[in-house]
Amino acid sequence: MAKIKGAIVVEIEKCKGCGVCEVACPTQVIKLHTDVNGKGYHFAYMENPDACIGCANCAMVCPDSVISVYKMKVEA
Amino acid sequence: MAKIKGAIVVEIEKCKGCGVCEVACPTQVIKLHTDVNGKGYHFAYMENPDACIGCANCAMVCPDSVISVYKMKVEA
Amino acid sequence: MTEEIIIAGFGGQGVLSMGKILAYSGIMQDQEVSWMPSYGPEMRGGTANVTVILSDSRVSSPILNEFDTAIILNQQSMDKFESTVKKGGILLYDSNGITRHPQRKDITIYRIEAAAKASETGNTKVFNMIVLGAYLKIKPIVKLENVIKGLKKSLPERYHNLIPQNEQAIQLGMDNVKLIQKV
Amino acid sequence: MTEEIIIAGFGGQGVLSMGKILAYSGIMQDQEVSWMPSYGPEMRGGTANVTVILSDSRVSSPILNEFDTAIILNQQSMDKFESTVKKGGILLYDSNGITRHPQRKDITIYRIEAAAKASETGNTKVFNMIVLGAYLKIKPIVKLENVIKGLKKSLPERYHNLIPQNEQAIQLGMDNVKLIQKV
Amino acid sequence: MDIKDIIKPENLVYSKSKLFTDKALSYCPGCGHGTAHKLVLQTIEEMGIESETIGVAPVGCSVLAYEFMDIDIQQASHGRAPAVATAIKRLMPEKFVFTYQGDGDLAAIGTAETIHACNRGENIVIIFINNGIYGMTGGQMAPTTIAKMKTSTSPYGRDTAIMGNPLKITELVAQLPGVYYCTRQAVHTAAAVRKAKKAIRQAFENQKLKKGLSFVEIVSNCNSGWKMTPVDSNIWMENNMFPFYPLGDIKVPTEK
Amino acid sequence: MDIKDIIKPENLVYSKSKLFTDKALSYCPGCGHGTAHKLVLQTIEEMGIESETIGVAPVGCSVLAYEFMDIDIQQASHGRAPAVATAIKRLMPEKFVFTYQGDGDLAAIGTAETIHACNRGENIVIIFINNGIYGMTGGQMAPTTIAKMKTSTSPYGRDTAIMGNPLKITELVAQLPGVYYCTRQAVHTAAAVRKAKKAIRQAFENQKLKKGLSFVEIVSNCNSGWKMTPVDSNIWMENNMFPFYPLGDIKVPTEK
Amino acid sequence: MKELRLMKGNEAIAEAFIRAGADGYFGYPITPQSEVLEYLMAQKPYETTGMVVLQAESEVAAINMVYGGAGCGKKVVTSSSSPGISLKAEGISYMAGAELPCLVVNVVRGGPGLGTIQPSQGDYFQSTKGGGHGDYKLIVLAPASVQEMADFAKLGFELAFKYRTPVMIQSDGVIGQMMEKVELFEQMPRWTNEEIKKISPWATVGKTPDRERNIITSLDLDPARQERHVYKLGAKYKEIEENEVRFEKIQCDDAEYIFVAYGSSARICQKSIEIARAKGIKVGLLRPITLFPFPKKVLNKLADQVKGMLTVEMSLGQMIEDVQLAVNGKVKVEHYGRVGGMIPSPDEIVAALEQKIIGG
Amino acid sequence: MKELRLMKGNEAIAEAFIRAGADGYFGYPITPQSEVLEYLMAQKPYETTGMVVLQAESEVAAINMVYGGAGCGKKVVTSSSSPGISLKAEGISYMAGAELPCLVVNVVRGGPGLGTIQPSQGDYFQSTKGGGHGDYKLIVLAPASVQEMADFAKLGFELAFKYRTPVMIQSDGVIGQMMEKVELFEQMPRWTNEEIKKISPWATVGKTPDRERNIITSLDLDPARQERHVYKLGAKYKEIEENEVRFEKIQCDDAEYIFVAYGSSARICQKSIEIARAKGIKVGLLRPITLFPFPKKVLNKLADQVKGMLTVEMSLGQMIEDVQLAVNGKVKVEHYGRVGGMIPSPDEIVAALEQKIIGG
Ligand SMILES: Cc1ncc(C[n+]2csc(CCOP(=O)(O)OP(=O)(O)O)c2C)c(N)n1
Ligand SMILES: Cc1ncc(C[n+]2csc(CCOP(=O)(O)OP(=O)(O)O)c2C)c(N)n1
Ligand code: SF4
Ligand code: SF4
Ligand code: SF4
Ligand code: SF4
Ligand code: SF4
Ligand code: SF4
Ligand SMILES: [Mg+2]
Ligand SMILES: [Mg+2]
Repeated sequence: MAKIKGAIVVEIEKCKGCGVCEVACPTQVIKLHTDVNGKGYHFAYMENPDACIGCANCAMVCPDSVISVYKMKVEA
Repeated sequence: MAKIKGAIVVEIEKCKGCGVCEVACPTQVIKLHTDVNGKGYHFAYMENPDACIGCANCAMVCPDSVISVYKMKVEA
Repeated sequence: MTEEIIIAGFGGQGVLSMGKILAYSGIMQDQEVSWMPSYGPEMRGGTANVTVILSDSRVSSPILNEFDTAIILNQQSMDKFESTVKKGGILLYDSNGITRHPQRKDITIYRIEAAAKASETGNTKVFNMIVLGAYLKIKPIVKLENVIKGLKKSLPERYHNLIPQNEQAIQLGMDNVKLIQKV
Repeated sequence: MTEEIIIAGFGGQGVLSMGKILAYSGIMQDQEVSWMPSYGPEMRGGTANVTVILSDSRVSSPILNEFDTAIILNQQSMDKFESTVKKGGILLYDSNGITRHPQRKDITIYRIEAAAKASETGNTKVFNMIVLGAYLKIKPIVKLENVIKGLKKSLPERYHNLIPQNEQAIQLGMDNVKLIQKV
Repeated sequence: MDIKDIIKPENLVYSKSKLFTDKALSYCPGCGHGTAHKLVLQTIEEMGIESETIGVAPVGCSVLAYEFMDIDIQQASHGRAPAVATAIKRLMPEKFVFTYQGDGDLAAIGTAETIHACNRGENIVIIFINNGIYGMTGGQMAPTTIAKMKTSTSPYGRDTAIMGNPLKITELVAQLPGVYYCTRQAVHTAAAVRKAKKAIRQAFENQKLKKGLSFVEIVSNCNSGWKMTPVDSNIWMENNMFPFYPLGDIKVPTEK
Repeated sequence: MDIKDIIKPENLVYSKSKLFTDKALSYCPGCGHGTAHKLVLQTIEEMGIESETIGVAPVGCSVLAYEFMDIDIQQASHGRAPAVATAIKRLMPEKFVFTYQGDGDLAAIGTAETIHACNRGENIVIIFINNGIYGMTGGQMAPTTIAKMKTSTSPYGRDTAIMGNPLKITELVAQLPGVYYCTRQAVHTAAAVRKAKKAIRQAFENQKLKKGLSFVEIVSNCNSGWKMTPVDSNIWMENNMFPFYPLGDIKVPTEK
Repeated sequence: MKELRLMKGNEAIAEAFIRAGADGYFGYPITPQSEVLEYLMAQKPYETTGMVVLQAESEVAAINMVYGGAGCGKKVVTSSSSPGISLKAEGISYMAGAELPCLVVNVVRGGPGLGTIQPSQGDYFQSTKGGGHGDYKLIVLAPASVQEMADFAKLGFELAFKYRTPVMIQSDGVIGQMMEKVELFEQMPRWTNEEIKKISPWATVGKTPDRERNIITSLDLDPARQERHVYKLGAKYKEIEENEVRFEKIQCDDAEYIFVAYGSSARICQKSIEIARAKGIKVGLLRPITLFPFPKKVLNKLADQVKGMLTVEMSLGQMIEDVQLAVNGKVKVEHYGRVGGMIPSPDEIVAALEQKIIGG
Repeated sequence: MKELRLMKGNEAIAEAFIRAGADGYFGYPITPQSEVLEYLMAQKPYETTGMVVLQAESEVAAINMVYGGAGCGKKVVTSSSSPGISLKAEGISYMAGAELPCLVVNVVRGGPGLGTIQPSQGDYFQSTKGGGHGDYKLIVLAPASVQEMADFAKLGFELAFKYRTPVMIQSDGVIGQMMEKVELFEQMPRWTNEEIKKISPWATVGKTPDRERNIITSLDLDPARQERHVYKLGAKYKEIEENEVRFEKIQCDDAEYIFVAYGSSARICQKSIEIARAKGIKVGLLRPITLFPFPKKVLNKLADQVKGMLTVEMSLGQMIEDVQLAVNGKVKVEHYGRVGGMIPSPDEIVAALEQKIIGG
């Protein structure tokens, strides 16, 4: 069966760690890192990359447009 | 039978001859005079004093408040 | 030659347009002119006046406190402007509505019963042209042909048919002006 | 005696209030003081700094381009203010987030690991008090009792219960400040 | 019977409000401003509040309202009467405060002050004279000038595609919770005068009861600006203004 | 399977609009301004009108919009963006013109310009970011601040009796005939973003068809001004702002 | 041949806007200049040249419309009178800051406040020293005739675009309301979009791929950059002071005294010169045509020649400061003026000269 | 004993409004002075003294609220910063014309236009020469410390009511944002209605039978009457020039050079004096406290003593004109300044003195 797999790329240095993407993700993929970036922000990253379905919800709500979303069909 | 009789007094020198009172009078009492007052206006006067019923319509609409209205009951 | 004129009366008597025609007439014979009106809301039913200057050289001040000629068309203007005529100058007035006639002895005084004449003609709108005629009789500073040209310039095209009747009114004024006092 | 200080770091590190407590402490011992912050929207998540002057005589300019002491709490501030310390003056800094340590040879340099200490105590809010303690250890220009008085003045009444924990933080700072370079 | 027998003090039934000064009104013959002034003064006189009332005059033909009304008045800058009145009322809440404004003043340059005083629900009365034109300055187009109407700045008639639509500011402010009472009246007939008078009275009574803002529009003529005789202007107003600005209450207090 | 296999150019489904400049947004973390910017830029990009579009930035946090949007932009004085846009559009009717304004800018100082541009039916788009506060100047009360909300100039909560009622300017302008399309949206969830995007697209399409003014309100957070975390501010917004400012279309074109 | 007409100053300037190829006029009625908008509305240039004419909801809206239009590289103009100009102060300051070319016409009436609708020159300080906030200057042209009302519309646009700066035409109720004959320059075509791109490459007309985006703003939150910007403005004003001083000297050659007067006062002073010279007083007139840049040098030179100067202004004395700054103590400078809508008469000016300067 | 506090200039002036018995504050937020309204809203004086505090919908509304309040004889005040003050220009001109007492605070930022929020003194011309239209003057007080921010609130009200005129307190971002210790004067009671009737018998508080109606207006359509009114204003400004000049002389006695500077620049110049005197340069400071009336006489006298004067302003040079007018060519006057939110440092001022005056 064809399954949708997704992934996101966060521009770490431009992320402001607002956490809006985290709550927007339907599959709890994203977390804020315990480390900070150069501006002192806890940036977002894929904590559960496998769960990503590439729905782009996170990117849609990211105020700083620092998330790119990738999606592909994979045969399960 | 008791009848209502009215009369008006126009402050001639302050009348601006706008004619608004003339059309407001239900009994066609008022006309604008062919003479003019000191300001050059054809002032209002009672052309048919007998017809006046003291309704004050003329005074109500006079923009310059130059009409005083008097009214009394007379036995016919 | 410079002629400095004040024309004063009620708003609605055509004071401003009479001044304008005079000014245009000056232009038609290559003079320098200025036309400076009183303005503002006090004109609402109140008085209006205009200072017109015709000159062979550049007009300096468009505003004056002395005039060669005063054309006076109501009592308020008489009160205000009689004293502004230069010694030996001219005062032209219409006696309609005048309660106090001019009293100066050092100026020449003319009268034109323009209001009366206008209502005689049945066309009160030509009142100011009658006055203009009277003035031009006294001081023919512009030629009649230039006045007609001026009229054409200052009237919108659609009113040009009225020019003959204005011309007649000017003639009427010329014929009826009366000398009251000469210095 | 006049002490001219710049305190600089991120907005949110308590830079401004640390300066305010210092200024109030000065007042408590009858000094003249001034406190001049950077201000405006660039502070939004950006940098904040404040110039504090304590003096026995009237403070002239509240704005300076040279300081007796610079207290520096992030890299941007290091870049901006290291050079502004007077020759022979003092630079105190927290190395957290610092990528380029101070390089001047003509000033005395101290370090306080206030961020680390604060998170050790589990109360990151006292960060700025640890820094203040370190500073006061180096330059005891105001007495501790006056600092406590200053704290009381600058905190709203409802926070006065927090004063003991601030006092402890100041002590912590005093105990942990390290001399890095002496001139 | 002789007229002299009727004209006796005891028979006097209608005369000039005592709160008029002696100065003759500067308005053009037949202008509704004078009638509107009268109604305001009658109301103040009837309520006996002349010593507690502060008026605010606009910039417009009624800029000189202070010459004619024998009460304390401030003359506000163009459009700002509601702001001026806001401060007067807030600083002296025990007084009665009203503004008297034209349509250019209230609905063009003063739009923000109007909307915000209304929205704050300032406890004042606004008397709004809508004559669809800038009377004072010589008959230019106002926000309220109706479509196709000729004015000195719409000499070929208001072309709404270019010059915008006539603005029903009264309907707008009626939406605001701070506006307690909102009505549109006229003063060109005796019947209209009676109703307008009642509306103004109601507005001042609302203020007495601290109900918030009362807004009384009076659709009026500007015969000079419209270039008509006074009588014709009133007819034109009935035929052309009233269909667009229908008379009547727009917002009335629901409680009683 | 490995993430690297997914992250390939051909699998890219969502990324930053190309019309953003390289400059990092100056907004606070989590601020809706950034999201709103994106939607505007995406729309312009999709319609391919970047070389025909002139934006007007306000005074407010988005004063620097011109730093982030790679299109021609004018920065207007506080509240006057609708007047600025009016002139731009009238002088270049073939271009697309939009304003981007905050609630202080549009609904306080700019009330008159807003109402009159709407009333004239200027063929422009107004994007209105309502965050219930003056973000830029440090969180003062705005006309749109809801009742009881705390701001730096209503530190004990907005007392509507003193400070006036929150102003639903969008409902007001919707009344005006010049406003062709009027809607209220949000950008805090993906679903909201999708709808808001559609609304903005609709607005620009209206302009293309010369339909008059389109007004798109976006209820947004100002977590700095509200003194909350971004995530909390969005929850607070849903619970407190939306009941008073319900999302959805307010005026939709009747023709089709 | 050029056209000759009898026109009011307000009408002449309105007609000149059209002929100068203006793209837009935005205004709000106010006496004594409402004829400008009225004339334009009657002419409907939007049907001929395509010029936009819009009655704004207020002076504030009008000046901001001008900002928007100027930002697009268009020739735009607004006119008003004193209180309306005060309301435009913020917008004018913005335009100076954003370096936008435009014309602002002030047909001055008597202030302060609502004052009077009669002529005045009480806004000299406002125009020349800065009604708005911040360091900026306007080029200020002071027409003294209906002819100059027309001509300065054209000149004003030229200067505005040459220096990317707002230009103020400071007239008054006399010049605006009076009619004189005026020779109108011929209709100039409006600039095409292509021309605008060349003349004003900074204009926001839509960012094409061949260039960076254009931004119109007066803001810079970085003080160092903002300082450079303000210094640049300062340098521009210096350049304007070097290049654009305009004045008229009338009978100055043999003068022992000088009237300094602009606009309608200068007209009246010419009559005063006639009167004074008839009395044997050798007086001339220096008429500043540009109020900024002010004709400092010529005045400083005249100060070496004459015994005294009388400034004649319809104000309590404003331009006198610029005259004093120009002569720097070399010679006595006094002021004579009328205010409140009163207009000085030619002979009272002569009397003032005799009393304050010759006798004083 | 009076109270001692550490406060921002903006807070101190806000507290001083309350203590001076102000009846009302009307304002609109703008950096760098928003703390004024914020402080007042936090203090809620309407619950204590009864003072009204209202956030207006704009600066235009705010100044007109002040007009309304002042017309009732109330002590009212507004504050803003540069662009906001420009918007108030019309209202201020109205108040000057209607002779209404009030306080207007300008915490100046860098212009022109939106400019910057950083400190500046670029609004000197606007305040002293007339931002609004017409012949009028404001009394302009320039505080140089937080203490003076507080004290001038009180003084400002006194002068405003003494002369029935708007008073401007011209501060800047430095003075507004800095904290210093301040000794607060004691709370003064607000005037009762009875007191107001006595102090301001012209106020519109309701026409009682014992007097004629009161009118607040700046309009007079009769030029002769309006002229009398403007002359009366002129006479008042002369009187103010006679009586109300305030300045501070610092180390002038032995000075060979003089800095002329006000507000925060004067603070910085004091540091410059320390530096210069350490180098052996005998320089003093004349600090105008009133920008209008300007301390002309003292400067003219100092011009006899010193070799040169340097005005130090955070502007392109505005006050320098008043200094030049005061010294009337007696001595060299130069300007040094920074703009755009940049603040001159004490030593660059000394360098400027050496270069432009001593060496130049
Ligand atoms: C700031 C300002 N702008 C413009 C004017 C000129 N002006 C005076 S009254 C007026 C309009 C008056 O119209 P409206 O408010 O409708 O009153 P009306 O005269 O029709 O009663 C205008 C534009 C002014 N005095 N001040
Ligand atoms: C004339 C003027 N008044 C006031 C200000 C100060 N000011 C800047 S932004 C702003 C309010 C911004 O609030 P809003 O429009 O809601 O935008 P936000 O920052 O919330 O997005 C104010 C009052 C100014 N710059 N100019
Ligand atoms: S929404 Fe964007 S800025 Fe915020 S945490 Fe996620 S990636 Fe970072
Ligand atoms: S694309 Fe969808 S599933 Fe993947 S991280 Fe983003 S929100 Fe979660
Ligand atoms: S009182 Fe009535 S009847 Fe008498 S004149 Fe007046 S309107 Fe006519
Ligand atoms: S309504 Fe009044 S002013 Fe008009 S004609 Fe009648 S009496 Fe005269
Ligand atoms: S101009 Fe119009 S509104 Fe003004 S007084 Fe005349 S009729 Fe009335
Ligand atoms: S202050 Fe508020 S509106 Fe401004 S950027 Fe921050 S969160 Fe956004
Ligand atoms: Mg009207
Ligand atoms: Mg906001």
